[in-house]
Amino acid sequence: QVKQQIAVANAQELLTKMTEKCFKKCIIKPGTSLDSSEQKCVAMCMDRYMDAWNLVSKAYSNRLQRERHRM
Amino acid sequence: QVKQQIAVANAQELLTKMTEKCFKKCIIKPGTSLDSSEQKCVAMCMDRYMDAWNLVSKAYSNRLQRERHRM
Amino acid sequence: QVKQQIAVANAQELLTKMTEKCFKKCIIKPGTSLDSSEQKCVAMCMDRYMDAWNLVSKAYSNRLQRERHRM
Amino acid sequence: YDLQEFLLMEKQKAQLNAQIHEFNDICWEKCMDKPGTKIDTRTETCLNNCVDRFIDVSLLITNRFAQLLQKSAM
Amino acid sequence: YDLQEFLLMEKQKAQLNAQIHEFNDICWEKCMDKPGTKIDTRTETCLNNCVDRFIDVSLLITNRFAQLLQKSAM
Amino acid sequence: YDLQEFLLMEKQKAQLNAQIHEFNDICWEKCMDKPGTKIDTRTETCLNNCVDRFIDVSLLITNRFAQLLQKSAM
Repeated sequence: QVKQQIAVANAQELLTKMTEKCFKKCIIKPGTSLDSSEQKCVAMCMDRYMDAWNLVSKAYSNRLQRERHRM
Repeated sequence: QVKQQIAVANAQELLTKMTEKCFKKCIIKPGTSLDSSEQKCVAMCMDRYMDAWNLVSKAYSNRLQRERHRM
Repeated sequence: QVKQQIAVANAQELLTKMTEKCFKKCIIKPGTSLDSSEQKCVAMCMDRYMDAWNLVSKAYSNRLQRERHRM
Repeated sequence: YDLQEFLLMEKQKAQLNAQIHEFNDICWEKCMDKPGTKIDTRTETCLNNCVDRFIDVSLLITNRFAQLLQKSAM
Repeated sequence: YDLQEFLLMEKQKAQLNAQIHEFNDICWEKCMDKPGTKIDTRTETCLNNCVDRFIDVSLLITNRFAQLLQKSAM
Repeated sequence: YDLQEFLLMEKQKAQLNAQIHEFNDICWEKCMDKPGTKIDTRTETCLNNCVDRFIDVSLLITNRFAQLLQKSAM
């Protein structure tokens, strides 16, 4: 259950960050609705944000391993 | 008393945000005192920030009501 | 021991802020290693950040004293 | 209408206020150029749309994330 | 000079430090262009004024807010 | 492998995740220009280097700070 709580907290933080970053990148001038190009941009931004998260996560764990070897 | 605590917390957060935002907007190059144009700018910025807060608050509660109707 | 905890917390906050600010200022395009000009920039940025901290700290305590005299 | 209910409602009010502060922060940066003697219509429209579009983006992302999770679980 | 007093003073010191970190964050962004081999006079003056003007703005806003509250309560 | 160990490991995982969120925030701003249909090689390289250089800067600053402390204590 602790495990699940952390997974949920992690997903929530990811959703919060993605919403903030992708709103900033994709909604330049807020109109009366999300038009299709804005929707496409948000979907793409979301996929890239998760790609970046995975890359950063791997880069960090690689670095941690290298540091451990050095010690 | 809980009610009052929340009202105080809310006002404090509003004051903190207004100070930060209006300092950034109005004090471009900090001088040896707040000159009258900076003071006027801060007062105006403060009024606009509270206007914006009220507008945003109404827009949000309108949206919450619309979402509730849809469910 | 409380005293020490605060000193540690203060140093930790300082290190976190310096890392963030000096990374932003000195690492414009992250390369395959920290080159010598980036290292020099980080060291200089760090010294200036601590200088600024001391100046800001003195300016704040001066102001607090002036305010106390006025009351 | 008892104490627990009252505390729950006050807690929700606090969360609502925190949410409004966050929206106002984001939409102020998005919509407010130079504060003038009053909020002009363009800024007012922008603030209203900003709140609604931010919620749209948040819903879009949350729903799409749930779909991706479901697909990867199959 | 007992334990409670000591703890209170340490708490105040912690708050003071938090405040200095916040001021330094804001004024660093406002005043520091490119960090050089030492802080030049212009930057030093800017940092000093930045702290004082930020406090001025904070006092101005707090006092004006109190006045508005009082007026609306009458 | 008991409960305490389990809780400790979960706590470390949570801290690791918080750290990744922070790195991703900083490196997204540094490396991502316009999100496209996939992450191009330049952005991928930038993200990898960004994490490593951020850690380098953090280590450099921490070690130099420790040295300064030691010198001033002598």
